[in-house]
Amino acid sequence: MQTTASHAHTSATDSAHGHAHHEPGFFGKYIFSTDHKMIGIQYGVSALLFLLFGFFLILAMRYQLAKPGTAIPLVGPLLEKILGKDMAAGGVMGGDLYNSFGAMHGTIMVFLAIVPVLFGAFGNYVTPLQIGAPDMVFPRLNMASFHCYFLGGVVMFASFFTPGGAARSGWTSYSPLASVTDLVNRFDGQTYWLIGMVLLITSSLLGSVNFIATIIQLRCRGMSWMRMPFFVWAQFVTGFLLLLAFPPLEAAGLMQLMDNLFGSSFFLPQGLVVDGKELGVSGGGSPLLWQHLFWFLGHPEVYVLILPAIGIVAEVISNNIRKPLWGYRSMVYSVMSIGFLSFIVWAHHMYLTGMGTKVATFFQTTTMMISIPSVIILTALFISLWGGSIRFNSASLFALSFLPMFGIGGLTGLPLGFNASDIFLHDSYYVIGHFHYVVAPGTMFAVFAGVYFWFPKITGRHMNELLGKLHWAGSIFFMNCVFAPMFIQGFKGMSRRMSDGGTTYFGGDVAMGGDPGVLKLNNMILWSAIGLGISQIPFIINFFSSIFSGKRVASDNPWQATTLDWATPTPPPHGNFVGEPVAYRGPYEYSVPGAKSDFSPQSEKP
Amino acid sequence: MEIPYTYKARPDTGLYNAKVGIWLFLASEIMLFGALFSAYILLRVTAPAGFWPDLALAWPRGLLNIPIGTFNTAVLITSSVTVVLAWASLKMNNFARFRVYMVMTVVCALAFLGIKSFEYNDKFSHYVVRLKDGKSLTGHIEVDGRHPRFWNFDDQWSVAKLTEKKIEKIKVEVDPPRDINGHVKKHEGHGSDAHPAQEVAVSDIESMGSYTPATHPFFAVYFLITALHGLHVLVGALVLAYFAFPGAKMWKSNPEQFINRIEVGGLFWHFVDLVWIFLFPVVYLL
Amino acid sequence: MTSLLKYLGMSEPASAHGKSVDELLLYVHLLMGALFVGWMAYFVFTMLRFNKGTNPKADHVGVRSHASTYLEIGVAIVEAVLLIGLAVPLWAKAVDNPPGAAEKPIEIQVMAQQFAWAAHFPGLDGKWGKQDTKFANRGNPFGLDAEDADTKDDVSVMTEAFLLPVNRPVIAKISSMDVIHCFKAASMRVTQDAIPGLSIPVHFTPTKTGDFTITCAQLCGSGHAKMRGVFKVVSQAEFDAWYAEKSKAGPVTSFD
Amino acid sequence: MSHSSAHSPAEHAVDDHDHDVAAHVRTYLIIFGALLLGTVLTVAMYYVDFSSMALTVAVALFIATIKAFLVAGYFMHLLSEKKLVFGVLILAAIFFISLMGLTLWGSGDLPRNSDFKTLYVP
Ligand code: HEA
Ligand code: HEA
Ligand code: CUA
Ligand SMILES: [Cu+2]
Repeated sequence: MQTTASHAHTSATDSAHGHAHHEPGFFGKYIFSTDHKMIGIQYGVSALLFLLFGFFLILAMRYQLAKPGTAIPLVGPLLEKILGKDMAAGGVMGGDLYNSFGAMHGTIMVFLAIVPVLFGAFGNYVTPLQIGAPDMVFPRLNMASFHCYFLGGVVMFASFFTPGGAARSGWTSYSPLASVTDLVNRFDGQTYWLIGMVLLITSSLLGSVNFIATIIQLRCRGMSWMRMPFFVWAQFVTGFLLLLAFPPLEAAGLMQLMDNLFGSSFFLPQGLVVDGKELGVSGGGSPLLWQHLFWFLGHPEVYVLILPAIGIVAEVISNNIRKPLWGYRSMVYSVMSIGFLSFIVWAHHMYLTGMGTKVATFFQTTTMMISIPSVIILTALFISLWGGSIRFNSASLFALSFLPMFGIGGLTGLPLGFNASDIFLHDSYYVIGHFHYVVAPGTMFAVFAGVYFWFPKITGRHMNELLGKLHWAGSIFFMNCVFAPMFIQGFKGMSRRMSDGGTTYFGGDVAMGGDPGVLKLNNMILWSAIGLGISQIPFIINFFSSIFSGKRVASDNPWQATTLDWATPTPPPHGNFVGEPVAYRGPYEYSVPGAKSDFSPQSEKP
Repeated sequence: MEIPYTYKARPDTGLYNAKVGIWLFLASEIMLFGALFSAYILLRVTAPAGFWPDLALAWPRGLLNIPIGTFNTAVLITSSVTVVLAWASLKMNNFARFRVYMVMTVVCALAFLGIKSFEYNDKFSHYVVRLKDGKSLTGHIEVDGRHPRFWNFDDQWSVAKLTEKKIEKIKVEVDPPRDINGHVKKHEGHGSDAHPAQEVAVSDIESMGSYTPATHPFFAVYFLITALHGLHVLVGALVLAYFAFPGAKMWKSNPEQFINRIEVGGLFWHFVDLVWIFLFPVVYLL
Repeated sequence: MTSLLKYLGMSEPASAHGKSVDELLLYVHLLMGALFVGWMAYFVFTMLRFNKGTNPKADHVGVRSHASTYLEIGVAIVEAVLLIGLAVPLWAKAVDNPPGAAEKPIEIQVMAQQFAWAAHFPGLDGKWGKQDTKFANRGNPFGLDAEDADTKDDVSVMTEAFLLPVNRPVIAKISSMDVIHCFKAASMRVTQDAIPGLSIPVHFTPTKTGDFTITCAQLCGSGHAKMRGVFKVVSQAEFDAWYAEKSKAGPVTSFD
Repeated sequence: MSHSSAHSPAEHAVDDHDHDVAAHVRTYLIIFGALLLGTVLTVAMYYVDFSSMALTVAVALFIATIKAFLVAGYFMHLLSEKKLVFGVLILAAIFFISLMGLTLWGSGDLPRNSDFKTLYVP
């Protein structure tokens, strides 16, 4: 099975293209490709670019928080020129611009960066390889899925330049705010946002149908359910989350679109008086309905962010500790119960919209229940480390640091999950700290781990280890400097989404118990965020230079891994495998006593 | 390398790929329409009393055209049976019969859409006119000898617009009175006298609006769900039409896969029918 | 014990139920702290003990004991205890059940609009004035009917601070006239979204005198950050004097 | 798969016997009649005064559910379908019911003395 890379190239082309040898042209290869690997790469590159864009948005915001009322250096005048005086007079970010950057940061990070990179990129590239499939089950749907995603991204991006600017009602787009922010331009940023979301949802639906069907139908011979790598399980459950949780948001999006464009009142109650005047709508709608429909997606969505990330981490860790995952089965059952439970916890985001004891108890009970399988998964990963022979490389460093980072994020979910303590913490910076620990040092680290890990398979070249470690050190240090202070700010009662960084509340207001010290933390966060950005430079350099001049892989299986993705030629040709892959054993047979090497690939005949 | 199980069933699941795909897709469609139905029920349950002026009810009932709705239901059910017969014909190796049934299906789909658009137009030109004395009238209106048309936005009237155009009187062809359940009162009967035209002075009107999404959440729900359903009908009709003609080439090259395609297309079509089976009683009758 | 939270930066609670909220917060954080410290210690240990250098040959099985199962069950039990023992009863008491008439609660209405808070008291006659949407505007957020006799002595406070007596339960009916806001009086450990179309009562008993801030904790538009409200908790006597004076002057809203 | 065969020969392979399919066709036509009858019943129900909204809704949904069962069970061959499909549909059903049920419940169970109106809407 082990061939050298150059040899692999030839053999692959021979066998896979043997029957119909036609090279697709540029468009066929890069834009209208139906090959899951190319689609994965398309997703990956677009999503990383959006990640960078989302970061620039937040950087501008963090500057405003640290130095409210002062012009943003360099960028400020540019913003004023591009987006107009209303938005950034004199280079100072106004409230509206702050809100629209905030909403778009959330939207872009979640729907255009992290989900696409985890599900679209890694999911597409790795899942079929790991189950021994020649491609996704519906390659053309797969292509359509990417195109919808891309179009959605274009719409979202274009919305910055509409009159009135991009959506500015938070990534949650609560009605009535979303419907009444701009009564002048009815076709406003919010409308773009909704259209963009409908496209992104369509993309996710196509993707999830494809993933689930692929995993059900195209597992190769011997690849029974319990021999699937954990990553595949994570993708499988994620697929169901997207499949069943997204449509209600699509429905809600259509309703809000009607409210905005056709004057209906799905989410607008009677007697609204906006800006001192009665709003001329029929009323009779319910603002809470939007929230229910949004969070029905919103909560499963956060597991969409974390499950594939845990999947990647599990792969990288077991490979680098040279040991099977401890408690693989319980991890699988946990991931299934997380998937199931995540559909019935959503109202923990709505405790303070007014809830009676019965409903609140139901939702906090399910919320506590869902934390248990998360604890089990994390515990299993921690325990796996015991007795391992851990290698520290860029991929494993990121994967290992994922564990405590996700731990912190998950643990801080608990006081939010109890409704009574959420009274104090709701919508404070504690919440921001909580979820960024899961999505930023959590999910993003998993993404980095995945990039370092699969890069050699995708390009045939290694990434530079020194730059990688530099990237890791800077990232983990500054990540914590950015997000840890937020817990303190939260405890001091600082609210999120405040364009003045809290000056209105903390301007010496002693009764709040707030001393202006919290405001100083904003400064620290700003500099740390800049540091975080700088720490990504080694990565970007590494990423691009390694494509062309990285060290060539010595074999098709440079990490001496066990799963089927490493049993392909490098990079895998169209059709992926040379000959029919067969799985003879479980996914993580490392250090099997009595085996000739410390890894026994799934595809190796017993 | 070919993708396996495109037309042969995979032994352990017993299913071919497209069938897995379509059922997954339908599951997501259940959630989509399910969310809309949930929204409808929630809005209706929490609607404030007296919100719809015509009846002492929060929610308008019986405003949609039941005979037409019934007819459309029958049309859709017919199309559902013809599509399954089309599939059965292929199974029995009778391509000609397959094509006949498929064409019938598509014709039914188009008939359904045609009738639906007729209904839409009727609603857009139907008005609720709230008078200053607290009473209200519903019916088609006539302004300046013209009936509003929904494709013409200049034709959508409001008090402000009437005043601006210096129109002083409009004519309302008042609907027959209804009882509390929204049923037309029996003794009123049908026929021309059921629509007495009544002149109304614009100065007496508090507000008015056609039966459009902006007038009441009921119409918003009605239009949203039926339009989304209509879109499904349209897409389904296009796909089935494709299978009946250009796509039918596959019958020669790969009959098994072609039959599967018809089955999958049929599954989608039945689902569209299923949605309507619930939609019809819920929005027309309840 | 709850004073431990001060080190985390929290303000002292200034309401009767505030202490219980803080207790829950504390216990949850103790649980979190224990897990964090324990697992971190374990984690660091494995990094040192089981790296390639110190343990060149991995053990296929690894941990053989069931300690982790007990740990997981332990976490679940602690969560259950906190849930059933603290969170649920506290919610039932502090959020759901309003104080009865015997406790002589003082009732107010709170109305949010972009971007200000307003409070409304029934005045000395104890009767709310007539309210209707058609009178509502920026200056008259409660839509008070100036002609109505019951309105004349109502107290409605727009921009300045309103007063509340100490140690007496307050029931505040929270509502909004435009978009969703959130009434958050952090020191009182009270948070409730102000939702148009709904009027939701919150209740609390201030136990400390002083100035307190109302934060708007829900994004409500460009001025969200500036939407600050202030109320003063004062002695009953001071409150009575203020109330009588305000009531005599009538609602300060401009009826335009 | 053990599950399938006996009841549903028609959908698996093209080489089924014609008369099996012919039998199916008869079933389809019967179902068609039943569906039309169901439609008539639904409409008839509208003109009957059950004097209770709840009862009206129950009857209407009952008829609709039976019709849905016929379409799904026979036209869509769900009755003889594989376990896997049921699994997916049951998940969707559970989540749909929890979406509808919990949303309704959640919007109804407010803190005591809450009102479904702004302070001034009469
Ligand atoms: C990937 C994303 C993600 C994940 C995984 C989670 C996981 C959890 N979240 Fe979080 N959450 C968000 C993303 C996420 N969340 C986002 C984006 C928001 C804000 C949305 C918005 O308003 O904009 C939010 C908001 C949010 C709220 C609403 C707060 C508010 O608005 O007032 C609540 C309340 O219950 C909550 C709870 C939880 C809980 C109980 C978990 C649990 O699943 C966590 C379970 C995990 C554990 C319990 C960890 C176990 C760890 C160990 C056993 C070992 C520890 C070891 C070391 C530390 C070394 N979250
Ligand atoms: C997955 C989701 C995600 C991620 C990853 C992030 C990442 C970050 N977020 Fe964000 N955030 C949200 C989701 C996310 N966020 C959401 C949902 C909200 C709520 C919005 C709302 O209120 O509505 C929010 C809000 C939010 C706020 C609160 C704003 C407010 O309430 O006023 C803040 C404040 O500091 C913040 C900061 C950050 C920072 C510093 C990062 C950093 O971690 C970012 C780090 C990223 C980089 C440094 C870029 C790395 C780039 C590359 C690696 C590119 C390489 C490119 C190629 C190779 C081509 N975020
Ligand atoms: Cu009001 Cu935020
Ligand atoms: Cu959540």
